[in-house]
Amino acid sequence: MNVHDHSLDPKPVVELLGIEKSFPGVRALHNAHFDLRRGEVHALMGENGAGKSTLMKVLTGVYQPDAGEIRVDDAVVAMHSPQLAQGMGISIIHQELFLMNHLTAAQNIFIGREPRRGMGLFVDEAKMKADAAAIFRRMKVDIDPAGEVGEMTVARQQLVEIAKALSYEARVLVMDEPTSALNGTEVEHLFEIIRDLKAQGVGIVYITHKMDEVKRIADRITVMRDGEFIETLPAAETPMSTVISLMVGRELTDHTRASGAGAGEEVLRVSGLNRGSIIRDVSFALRKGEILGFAGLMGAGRTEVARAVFGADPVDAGEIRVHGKPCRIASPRDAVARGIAYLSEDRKHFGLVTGMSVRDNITMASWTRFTQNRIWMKDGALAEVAKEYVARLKVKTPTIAQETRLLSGGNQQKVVIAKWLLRDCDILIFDEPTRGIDVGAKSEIYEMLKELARQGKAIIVISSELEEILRLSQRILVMCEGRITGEIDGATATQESIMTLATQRDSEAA
Amino acid sequence: AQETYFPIIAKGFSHQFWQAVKLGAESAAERNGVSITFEGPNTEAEIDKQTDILNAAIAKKPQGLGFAALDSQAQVPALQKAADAGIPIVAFDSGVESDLPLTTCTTDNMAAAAAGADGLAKAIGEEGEVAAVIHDQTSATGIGRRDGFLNRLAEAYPNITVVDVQYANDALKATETIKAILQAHPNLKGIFASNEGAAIGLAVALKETGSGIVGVGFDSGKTQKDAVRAGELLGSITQNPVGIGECVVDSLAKALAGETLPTTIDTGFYWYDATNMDSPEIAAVLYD
Amino acid sequence: MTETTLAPAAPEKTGFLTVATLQKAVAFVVLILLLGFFSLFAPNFAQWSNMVNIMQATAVNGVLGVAVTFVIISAGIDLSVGTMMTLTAVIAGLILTNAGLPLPFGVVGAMLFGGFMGAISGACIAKLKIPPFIATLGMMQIARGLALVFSGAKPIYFNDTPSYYYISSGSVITRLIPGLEVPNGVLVMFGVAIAAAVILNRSILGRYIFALGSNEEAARLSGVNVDMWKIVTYGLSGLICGVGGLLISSRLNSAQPALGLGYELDAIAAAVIGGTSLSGGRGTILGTIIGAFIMSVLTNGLRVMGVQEEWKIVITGIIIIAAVYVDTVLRKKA
Amino acid sequence: MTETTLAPAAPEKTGFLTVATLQKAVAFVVLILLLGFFSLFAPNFAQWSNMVNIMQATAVNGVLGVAVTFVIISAGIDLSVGTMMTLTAVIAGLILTNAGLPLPFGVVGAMLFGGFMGAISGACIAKLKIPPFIATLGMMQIARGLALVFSGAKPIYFNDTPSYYYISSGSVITRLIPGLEVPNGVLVMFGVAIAAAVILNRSILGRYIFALGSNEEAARLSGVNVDMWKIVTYGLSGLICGVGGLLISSRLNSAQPALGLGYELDAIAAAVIGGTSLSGGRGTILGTIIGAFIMSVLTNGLRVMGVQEEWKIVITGIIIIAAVYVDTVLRKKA
Ligand SMILES: Nc1ncnc2c1ncn2[C@@H]1O[C@H](COP(=O)(O)OP(=O)(O)OP(=O)(O)O)[C@@H](O)[C@H]1O
Ligand SMILES: Nc1ncnc2c1ncn2[C@@H]1O[C@H](COP(=O)(O)OP(=O)(O)OP(=O)(O)O)[C@@H](O)[C@H]1O
Ligand SMILES: [Mg+2]
Ligand SMILES: [Mg+2]
Repeated sequence: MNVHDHSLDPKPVVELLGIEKSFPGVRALHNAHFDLRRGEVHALMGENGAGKSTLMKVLTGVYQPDAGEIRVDDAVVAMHSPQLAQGMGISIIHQELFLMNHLTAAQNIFIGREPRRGMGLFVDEAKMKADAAAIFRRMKVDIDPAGEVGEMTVARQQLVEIAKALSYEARVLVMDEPTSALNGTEVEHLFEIIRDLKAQGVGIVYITHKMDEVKRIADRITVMRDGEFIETLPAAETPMSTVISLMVGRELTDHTRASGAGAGEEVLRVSGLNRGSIIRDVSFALRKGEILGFAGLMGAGRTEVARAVFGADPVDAGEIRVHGKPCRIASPRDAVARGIAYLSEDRKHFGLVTGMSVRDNITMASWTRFTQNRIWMKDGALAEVAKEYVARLKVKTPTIAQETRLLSGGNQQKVVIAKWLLRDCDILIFDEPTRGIDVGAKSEIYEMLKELARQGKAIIVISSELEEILRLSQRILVMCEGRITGEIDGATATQESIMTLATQRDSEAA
Repeated sequence: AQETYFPIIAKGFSHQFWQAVKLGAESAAERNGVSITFEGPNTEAEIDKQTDILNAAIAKKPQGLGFAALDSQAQVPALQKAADAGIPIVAFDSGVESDLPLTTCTTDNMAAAAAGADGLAKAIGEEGEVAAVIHDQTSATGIGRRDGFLNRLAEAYPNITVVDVQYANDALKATETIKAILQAHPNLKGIFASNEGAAIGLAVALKETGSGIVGVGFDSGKTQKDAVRAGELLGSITQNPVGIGECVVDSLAKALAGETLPTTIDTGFYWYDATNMDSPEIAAVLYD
Repeated sequence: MTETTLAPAAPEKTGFLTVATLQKAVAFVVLILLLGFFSLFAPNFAQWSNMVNIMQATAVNGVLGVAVTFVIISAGIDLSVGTMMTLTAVIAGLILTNAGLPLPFGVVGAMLFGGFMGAISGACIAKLKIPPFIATLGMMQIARGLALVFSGAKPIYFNDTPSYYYISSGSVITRLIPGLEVPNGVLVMFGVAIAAAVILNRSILGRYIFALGSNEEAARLSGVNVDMWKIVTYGLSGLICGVGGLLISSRLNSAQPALGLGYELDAIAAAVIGGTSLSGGRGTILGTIIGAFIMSVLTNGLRVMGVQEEWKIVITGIIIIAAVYVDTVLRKKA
Repeated sequence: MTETTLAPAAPEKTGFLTVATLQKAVAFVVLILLLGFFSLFAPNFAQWSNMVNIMQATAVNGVLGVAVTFVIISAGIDLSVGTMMTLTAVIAGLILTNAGLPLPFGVVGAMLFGGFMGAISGACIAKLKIPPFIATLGMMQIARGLALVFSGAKPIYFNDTPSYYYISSGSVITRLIPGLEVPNGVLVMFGVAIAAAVILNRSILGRYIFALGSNEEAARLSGVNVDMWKIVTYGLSGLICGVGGLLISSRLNSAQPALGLGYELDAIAAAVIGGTSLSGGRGTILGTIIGAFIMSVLTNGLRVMGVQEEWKIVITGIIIIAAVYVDTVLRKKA
């Protein structure tokens, strides 16, 4: 299964030597090394905030290093702009999506280098669409090149980003957590493409927090910690546990699967939820003290159900009972007032107020609890709890006054989680709670979720990682095309049993 | 010795009327060997801005001050400051309700507009429907000209009905307004336009619609003069703005020389049409 | 493994008058409602001659609306369109009357000068990183002041160039189809609109305008020369303001240097009523033209009805809000 | 797991006059530069009486700037501040002169009415989803029209309420410190500014205003009653416009119904020159006050220098752009 090409050209295409980079209050990179050879997949690993994205932004000309050397084909270059990197055949899929929401998929892919006609003044839309369609075919994904990107789910947007990077025909391709929003199928297709690219001699930098992916496609692994280079290892000979201990600096306890025990009274019952063809007759119940997993393929409708229950979107029909009482939830405010929390899958747009501080983001859902006479903010108290949660979740930030947009992706995710933990709702809906979170932090979050369940919270976890669903859930609901196609007990569920239900389409059922 | 300096503060500066006042003031300044500045707010509504202009002018410690108050009462306290500083004040265009100004170089907007009403009424046989387009609903000039026109018609011409009075503050808006009025009132026999912009709009609207109704304008300016000469407009009223400007500076100079001034100096107004506009007396008060 | 589901492909939005565009331009409904209302309640409103009035009254605001639409889609704003129009009119006057050059020089000169001044705004925004609101607010003042300086604060008349009057007020159509009296100014507006729609939807510039408005940072990281295209966008806006300047000065047969302040808000309102989003990335030229028509139908209708000035102002305010509300509601339904 | 790196805590930005705020308000440098320039080149500029002129000329724009700062930080815009000021002045006139009620009724009535009208704008924006630009453009017209309707298009004088004049033009300070003649209007402006800064930085409303301006959707999904807080924000803006209305009408001892158009652009310019970001989420009250001072120093200085009116306009435009440029450059360096 593993693809290890041993006829590698040992001479690096690009080399990063002794890179230093500091931001106000943060030393993001210190003596970082990295090199990439032709036709290899080089995994870059490290905890959240280890400096992986920053290092790659230095390589691709987004940031200028404070010190250090970038070599391309053995020549030192000053990588002063993204365009220059592209010109040298280095392209990148950024961790945070950089898409133009009002443009179509094809327009996004070819932005800046549209095929032209009419003396170069006009865009050849037809050719562009055809070219985009060809890339999507190659990726084996079904995305309409003429569809507006803003209307697509995060997963599809990520696929568009990948298509865009592929379209550059680069010889060095950096993938910064390309699969964080993808499901099994899409990941498989991506791996096929990566194998193709390798065969063509393209060098690939692959950043991920998913260990199984690394195991399957990486040739070499470089581990970073706190902005520093730790070690480069051949992937084939290195057990993942070694990589993990290098990353976090200690051994991780092994994970246990959740048991079906401990569930108490019913706290949430959803019946007959409908919204167009996106949510179709969804009914389920959630009990105190349990973790209910929602599994499904991309676009199955899990997020939509969660948003509907949370009052973020209107529904056509359906009844929601909280603690047995039917209630009308017309807005997130109603939901929060009834003790329902929803952690969005899209932290940048729906989770964080990126321009505000860590303190304000953590406390935002609870501000009303920290006021004097319901008017004046008790900033001291806010700072105190914020510090407490920063410590508890090990959020890596210079101060709680730091703007959240300056945190690394995984640390941003922790801030959003902290927000809902602080709000202390009874019903927690976590949509992709560990997206972009490193292995160490991940198992801590798993433990935390289990602990919350033990304390009597009712938790829904939506995840595209079957591993995660299997590890956490006492019960698993599987969705496909807006319907719930089945329920499996967490103790007996397998990847296969979930996938069977997740692909039970109307046509096949009929 | 220090040069004698008079700030002249008008109600505006970019309109033709105020430019003509400025012209008069400048020529008188040259004649009297004094220096002046000529300022005004953007619109005749910005009374507080005019007060700020006045305050800045007083700060310059001038030897005299010309002031055309946008509001006859509201700016008296600001003028008091000038008087307290011993600065002679000459009011112009319209007066202030106070005896602070040594004199007022004024022009009677009501009477001038009444002359326009007379001209219009005669031309339509003293009966039928007429309308008016006024350049400003709230300024002293706008109100004076509107009421002068309307009152005169109400008093002297019982068979004339005023079917519409609308407001438009530039030539383009006046054009569209007058065309809409013509549309709404097909039996209309005459229109009065209360300043140069409105009169340009009147001329353009009549030309564009090919309507033969009687148009009467106000102020001067090339478009209006050409239209009057060509018979497209019946006639117009002009207020001798150049004369006003001269009067202000001359009066201030006289005051400095110790002369006593009459409480008001009427600079007059003139009705002009194709028949008399080339007479020397009228031609002298018209401007392009 | 199974395929992911594919939603039915959305209709394409490209042309100036495709079904999709029309659907988007729901402002049309508001326009029809207004026309219906005034036809019923304003005597003499529903006559061809008045429709010509309305078209003619739309021309200037429509052209300025088109100018500002480009800028707004790029997530900017242009407050200088009104006074820029005035300044270019003055320039035309200087060229034709003061310098006595032939007509084409005046036309081209006014437009180029507008484009040049617009490009300066664009450079302030792109290179000096001044927010568009401030850069064009400054430019609004600069253009206004320069118009007064260049003209000596006096109107410049075009009496020496009799043909100038025909740019706006002659009627080529009447000569072709006697009886159908549509003034040239209206044709110019439609011409500008069609050219603008083609540029916006088909050209590279149009593509980058949408890209800038959607996510400037993404465009920059993709290698788009963001600064240059911003300058071009504001330059284009200025150039179109030049057309506006020609239209208004031709109609009044004079360049009036004091006019123009406040026209920017009407132009922006036309664009937004027509569905252009002030946060950028979304908008159509057709919508803007309809928006401009809504505003002039409203003004004309209220004038024909003879509604009192103060109430006219109040009603205009209410209808602007209502028009956008209807637009929002219909758009959501569509 | 490794420890989180905790650099020395950055100073927190909360107060009105903390070092951090002052550092942010780099517009201050521009103000000093302008004052220095005019002191050197405009005779009689640097005199206490002229400083009083400048302060007095700043009061109204400063207060309106504060009103619009709240709204802009919440990622909205308020074009109605100018005419809303006028409308509230007229309301004060109706209460005091026409109805003959005692002074406090007029003061409170004007402010409450402003708050009410502002809340209506806010409701249009929050509930009907009208873009703020359009909702407040409509409100600008509505307020202007209503001011004319209520006043009968004539000024309302406050001659029956002699104490009214002291709101703006008396001087409490002179009574306390003879010789130090600072008009009350200036004190009112500073009072409003301090109250506003406290609200913005210390109150839950202020916190929500920043959250709305940074990411409204994230705030909504955190259970924040986004609609209500928007309405409150615009209501507060309207209420502060009420203070502006009192100031201007007290200064002119009359409510002038036609005034106010165009004041909104000055107010917005003051806020932006002071470093408030038009895309929301960033801004300070102190910055706005400094911005307002920059504008009035500029106007006053050019007047005292006796610069020709048309050039004054051009220079003002240039300096507005330059001021924001300096601000941008210094901010980047800071
Ligand atoms: N523009 C910036 N300003 C300030 N600090 C920054 C900036 N960009 C990154 N950092 C900081 O630099 C450090 C490294 O961040 P980086 O994004 O490279 O981490 P990462 O390894 O990619 O983490 P993750 O796995 O969470 O994506 C973090 O502490 C982050 O907060
Ligand atoms: N705003 C929208 N308008 C129209 N369709 C939408 C919208 N948002 C989502 N959809 C569609 O609704 C369906 C369900 O999407 P949803 O995001 O709930 O899926 P999911 O199961 O959470 O998958 P994932 O988050 O992994 O993409 C998809 O087909 C998606 O394309
Ligand atoms: Mg990262
Ligand atoms: Mg999802």
